[in-house]
Amino acid sequence: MSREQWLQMYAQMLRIRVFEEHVNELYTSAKMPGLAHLYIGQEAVAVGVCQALRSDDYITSTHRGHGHCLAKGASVDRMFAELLGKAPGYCGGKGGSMHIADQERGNLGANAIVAGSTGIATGAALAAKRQGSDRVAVCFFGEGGVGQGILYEVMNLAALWTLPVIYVCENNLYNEYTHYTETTAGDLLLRPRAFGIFAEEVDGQDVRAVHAAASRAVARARRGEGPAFLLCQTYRFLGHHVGDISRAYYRTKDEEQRYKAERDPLHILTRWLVAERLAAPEEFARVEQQVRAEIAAGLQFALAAPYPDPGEVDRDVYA
Amino acid sequence: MSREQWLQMYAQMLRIRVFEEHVNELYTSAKMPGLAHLYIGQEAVAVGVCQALRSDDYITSTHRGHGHCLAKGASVDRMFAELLGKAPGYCGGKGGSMHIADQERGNLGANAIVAGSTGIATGAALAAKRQGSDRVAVCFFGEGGVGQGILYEVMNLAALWTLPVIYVCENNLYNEYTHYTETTAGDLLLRPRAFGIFAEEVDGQDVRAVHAAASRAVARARRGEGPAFLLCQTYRFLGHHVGDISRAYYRTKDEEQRYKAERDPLHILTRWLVAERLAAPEEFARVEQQVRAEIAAGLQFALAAPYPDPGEVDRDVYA
Amino acid sequence: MSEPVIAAAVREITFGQAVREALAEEMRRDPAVFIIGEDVAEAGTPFKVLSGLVEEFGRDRVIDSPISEAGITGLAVGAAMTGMRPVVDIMFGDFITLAMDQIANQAAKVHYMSGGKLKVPMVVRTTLGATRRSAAQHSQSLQAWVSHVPGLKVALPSTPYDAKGLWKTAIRDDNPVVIFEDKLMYQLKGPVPEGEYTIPFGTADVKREGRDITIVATSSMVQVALQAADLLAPLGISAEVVDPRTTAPLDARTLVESARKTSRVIVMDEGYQRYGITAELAAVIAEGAFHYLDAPVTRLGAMDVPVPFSPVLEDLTVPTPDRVVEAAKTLCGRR
Amino acid sequence: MSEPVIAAAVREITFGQAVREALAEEMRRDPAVFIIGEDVAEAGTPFKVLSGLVEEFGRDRVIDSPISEAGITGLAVGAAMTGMRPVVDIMFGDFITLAMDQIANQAAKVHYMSGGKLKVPMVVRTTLGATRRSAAQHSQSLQAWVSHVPGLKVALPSTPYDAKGLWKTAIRDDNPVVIFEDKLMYQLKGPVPEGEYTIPFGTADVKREGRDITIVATSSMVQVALQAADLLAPLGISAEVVDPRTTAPLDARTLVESARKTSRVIVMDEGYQRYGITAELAAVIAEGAFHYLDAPVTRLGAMDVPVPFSPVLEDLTVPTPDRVVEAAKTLCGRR
Ligand SMILES: Cc1ncc(C[n+]2csc(CCOP(=O)(O)OP(=O)(O)O)c2C)c(N)n1
Ligand SMILES: Cc1ncc(C[n+]2csc(CCOP(=O)(O)OP(=O)(O)O)c2C)c(N)n1
Ligand SMILES: [Mg+2]
Ligand SMILES: [Mg+2]
Repeated sequence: MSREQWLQMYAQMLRIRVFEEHVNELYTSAKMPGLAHLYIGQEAVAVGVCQALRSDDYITSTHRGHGHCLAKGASVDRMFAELLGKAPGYCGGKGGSMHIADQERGNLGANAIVAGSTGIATGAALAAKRQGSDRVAVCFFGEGGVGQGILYEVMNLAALWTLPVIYVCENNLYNEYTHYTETTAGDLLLRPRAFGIFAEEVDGQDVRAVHAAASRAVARARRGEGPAFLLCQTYRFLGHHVGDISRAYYRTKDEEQRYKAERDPLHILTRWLVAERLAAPEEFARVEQQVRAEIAAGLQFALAAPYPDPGEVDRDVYA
Repeated sequence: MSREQWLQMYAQMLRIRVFEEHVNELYTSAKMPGLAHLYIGQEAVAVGVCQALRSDDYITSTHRGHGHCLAKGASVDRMFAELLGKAPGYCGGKGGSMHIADQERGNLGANAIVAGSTGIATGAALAAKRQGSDRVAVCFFGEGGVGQGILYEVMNLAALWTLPVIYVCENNLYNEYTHYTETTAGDLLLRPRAFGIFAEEVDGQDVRAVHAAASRAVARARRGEGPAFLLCQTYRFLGHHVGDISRAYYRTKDEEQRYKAERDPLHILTRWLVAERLAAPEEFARVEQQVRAEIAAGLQFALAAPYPDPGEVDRDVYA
Repeated sequence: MSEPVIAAAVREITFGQAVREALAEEMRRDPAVFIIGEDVAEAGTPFKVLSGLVEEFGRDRVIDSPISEAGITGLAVGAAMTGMRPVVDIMFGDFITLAMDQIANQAAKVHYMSGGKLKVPMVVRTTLGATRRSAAQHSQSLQAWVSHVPGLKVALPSTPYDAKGLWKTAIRDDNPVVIFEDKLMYQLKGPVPEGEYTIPFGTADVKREGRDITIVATSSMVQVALQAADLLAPLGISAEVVDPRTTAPLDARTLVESARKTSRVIVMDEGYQRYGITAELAAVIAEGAFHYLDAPVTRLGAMDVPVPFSPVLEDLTVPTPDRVVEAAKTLCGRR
Repeated sequence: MSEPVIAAAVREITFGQAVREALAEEMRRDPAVFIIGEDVAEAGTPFKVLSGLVEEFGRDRVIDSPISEAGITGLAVGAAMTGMRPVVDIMFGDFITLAMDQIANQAAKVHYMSGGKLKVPMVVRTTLGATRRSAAQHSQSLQAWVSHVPGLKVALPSTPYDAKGLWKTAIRDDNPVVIFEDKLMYQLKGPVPEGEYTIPFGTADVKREGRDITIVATSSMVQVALQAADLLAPLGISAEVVDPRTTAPLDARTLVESARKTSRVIVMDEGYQRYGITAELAAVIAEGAFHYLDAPVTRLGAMDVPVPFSPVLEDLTVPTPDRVVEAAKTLCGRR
């Protein structure tokens, strides 16, 4: 990996961070319809994985999907537009935060059904294989997704047919407002392994670790060696969604503080880059300036954009 | 275990065998409506497990459910009546072969949805625990059931809440007409273990082995030590259902012959009883006479029984 | 059954509070009742409707579950068959899709298939309704599916009063009942007696009497119908608003009687219109009041599109008071 | 689209053969088409409808799956979004309960939610129909559920000819289509051209012309309606039998025109009557032919009970030619 690549990852993580901060602001200032589930704290997972992918590889995403979408290469202006329900949004305003898809970059869509896209990713992998391409499909889901039976059904299919799909489980410790240990029996890694799926645990706050593990899994899949499962240990810094402000009943301020102080994926990367003398603080500042400018412009674009024409309401029901 | 107990198990297995032979005959002579899935070859599983249960313990069963029902204590007359759609049948003729239930003996019902009763058994175990009883619930299902996501959902619940439920997977090698190795990736036993569930493999043709393993699992569950999973290796001697006559396209005559000759659960038990000098061939003959008499009488009862009154058709829709 | 006359001084509480009160009262009355669902305990559900119950009844009776809609529904079926009275909380109505086998093939059929020997006294609690900007997978009103299945009962409370009374009936019913609550109605206030009362299933309620037109509406649409009736009054159109309260069983008689009286009918429901609740209501009324109707029954369901996210689109998909007024004017020959 | 006039000498094949022929032709034409389901390969499904396909197209295109209805449906959605045209075989219609999230929340909505960018050209193939003594979990006709969901198309072929034509249209359609086949109809023979033809969705077919009464019927009920028409003819009642062929889209115009012509209508479907297909058909006809109808539309769906096993009970639950004749005589004032 080159210096430029690390800086690129830093820029991507920062884009997500700043994008999400603006989404939060849109919500608190009542400029955004509905809710949104912010990715802040988990940036290293999406970026580490997507940097290991080609543009024509597929991903599927979740209700907490802005990070995956940006990491796969989406532009912030059309994302903001989608979140605001505007016409130039990625889905013409019809999908919103929980359904952003970006077909051109292989993002088959966020999904508001927990584990609802596990079948889709597996099917995309089947298609890639049948079509003789070496594309892979990545399926992002939260650790709450392991409660859904369909995950086991499709892991079995992927293993049986050696499909190039990588299940990326982001364990941010909470299913909404319930700690995952209250909902998850046994050993998480054994679940994919029971199906003969190669599985690894990885520090989801360390983009280098995520990227390395993802690269291994992707390489295996491209070589035709079948599915893999990455268990990324991570943490969401903010609420389950933008409206989840009072969190004391399910987790402590102290826990949050500790993660923010010690386990921030941006700091972990910059600290390492500085220690290795690969980058100086000024470079981060320069990146940040660019990122902030891009995002400010994107937001402006979206705020100024028109709403969809009312006639859109019954278009696209059928292809 | 006493000599009498072994002979009792022999009698139970033989009852199932002879009952099923009569069902087959009812079908071929066009006296039975619909189809039936015969349990012949798998008798040691139902009997070995149910002999480890109390009458007030629960079981749930499958489309291949006659064996479980008989082993839990049902009488053959009312079972035949149900299979013929007659009024004195266990379900008044409304359920038929695939839905026989026998509430008084804790049989919560056969189920025509593969793995459809896994939730029911788990819920019965929850009820037993909440009610402060030491009842256990046994969930019988074929190895095809491991394809259904709900199994993983409820195994997780059972493990989380230490429920007294025993999942008994009867691996008879085939999901209908497809060999299970074509539908099942990885290691079957690892699947329950991934959820922290105690799991054992057992020779399903040896009623003594099944009974021993089931007794261990039941004892654990009664002591409050939670769920268990028994993988019983078995074989169905006949077709998937009574109409499945030409089986050459999915399994060889040779394989069938081998199992019948070498792995018949009745022979395996009688051979052992004789070798250990616990019983003599005459005793088996005496048991057989009794069993055949009981079954002939039961069948006569059912054939002579009336059909339900037409007015029954819309009764019992609501309690 | 007891439906007391509401005293003038009866206290007002919200729809959400009425649901919680009914559950709390029933849980106090019957130790077999328990609640299971995602984030139902300390969180009290994302809508906070169940807040406080875990503190009173403990975690054995208000059970936070994994995200396993099929699994917890199946578990509830088994528990119900063996002496418990579970309430399964399915956070959004859209998620009943995941539990349809357990609801329609198991819960609904066990009693009949067993020849009446086993029973499944459970309640599936879920939500309906759009215009929360929650998009296509969190906004559906799927009551038509479960209303279609024999063996299930389906309740759709439209006021705090009905919520408490229907809930208590549901919990005491020996059959599987699905209750849909409109997410946007939780803050709606209305009079609710503190005492004990139940509302029998299959009894429609005339929410407003009128002479010129009948508006049959369910759940969320009852409020829309009542607003429309307010707008119609000054135009000289006296609208009767009838709420079936349960779609299964359906009180066809009350609907038909009102239709015979007014000769003009609008039927409303927030589910998709096509093959939805309004089809059955229209068919039942057309049959029962055939010779009395001046015009075909007008159906107002949700537009037959996945619910769009963008507010400017989403608001077009559900019936509004204005659209009801337009339909009523047309039916009454006022245009 | 091309619907050739059927020459007198056209060969007769069974319904099952027509389905297989359509699939084979489409698989030859388009390498993106594949079939996935339980026991679809060597076994050719329990009904043997797909026999021979795996021999021609291989196991990569006729794929035996684990018993994972949700999983294979989800997989098909993803494959369809990325260039394939999957056909998912769900052995019994009762099992779509297990895949409803993938069908209704994913397949049906992807195109709309993505603003028209992604599409899901897949077919869910399943069965309907009772009276096979298969009891409550293998006998349902759940077409009302999927017909209710925007984004899905639903086809219900009633003849070998329609089966082939509708199947070819379904596979070429860029949307998710659910096809229900009546299990008891597989052996039914009828003329089917060898050549290429498709039947456009949303075009009802007048299966028999008549003057006095319209019988609208779907799938299995079309044959029952035709038998009833035969019985009615000698009584001097000329029955027109109209088959919508697809419930979504629905050719309301043809139904309404026939109703306007005859003034008397029976609507039939093998699904549960309550909140079923007959409700929509009745409502649509009552609206479109309001001033032409002599009497309310008569609905004949399945009885609202779980399907009982016992033949003496099961046979009571579905409409029979005799019952149609009774209803027709009543409508025509012949009693
Ligand atoms: C099938 C289903 N059940 C419930 C929900 C409601 N819900 C939305 S997010 C969420 C928790 C998800 O937790 P996890 O998978 O860990 O993802 P995270 O939010 O932590 O990213 C739940 C229960 C849903 N969207 N889908
Ligand atoms: C959910 C579901 N899918 C498909 C079927 C059709 N089916 C009936 S039995 C069977 C095979 C079951 O195999 P297994 O579980 O191994 O049980 P066995 O028949 O071998 O006892 C299938 C696919 C069904 N009944 N339920
Ligand atoms: Mg989480
Ligand atoms: Mg098997």
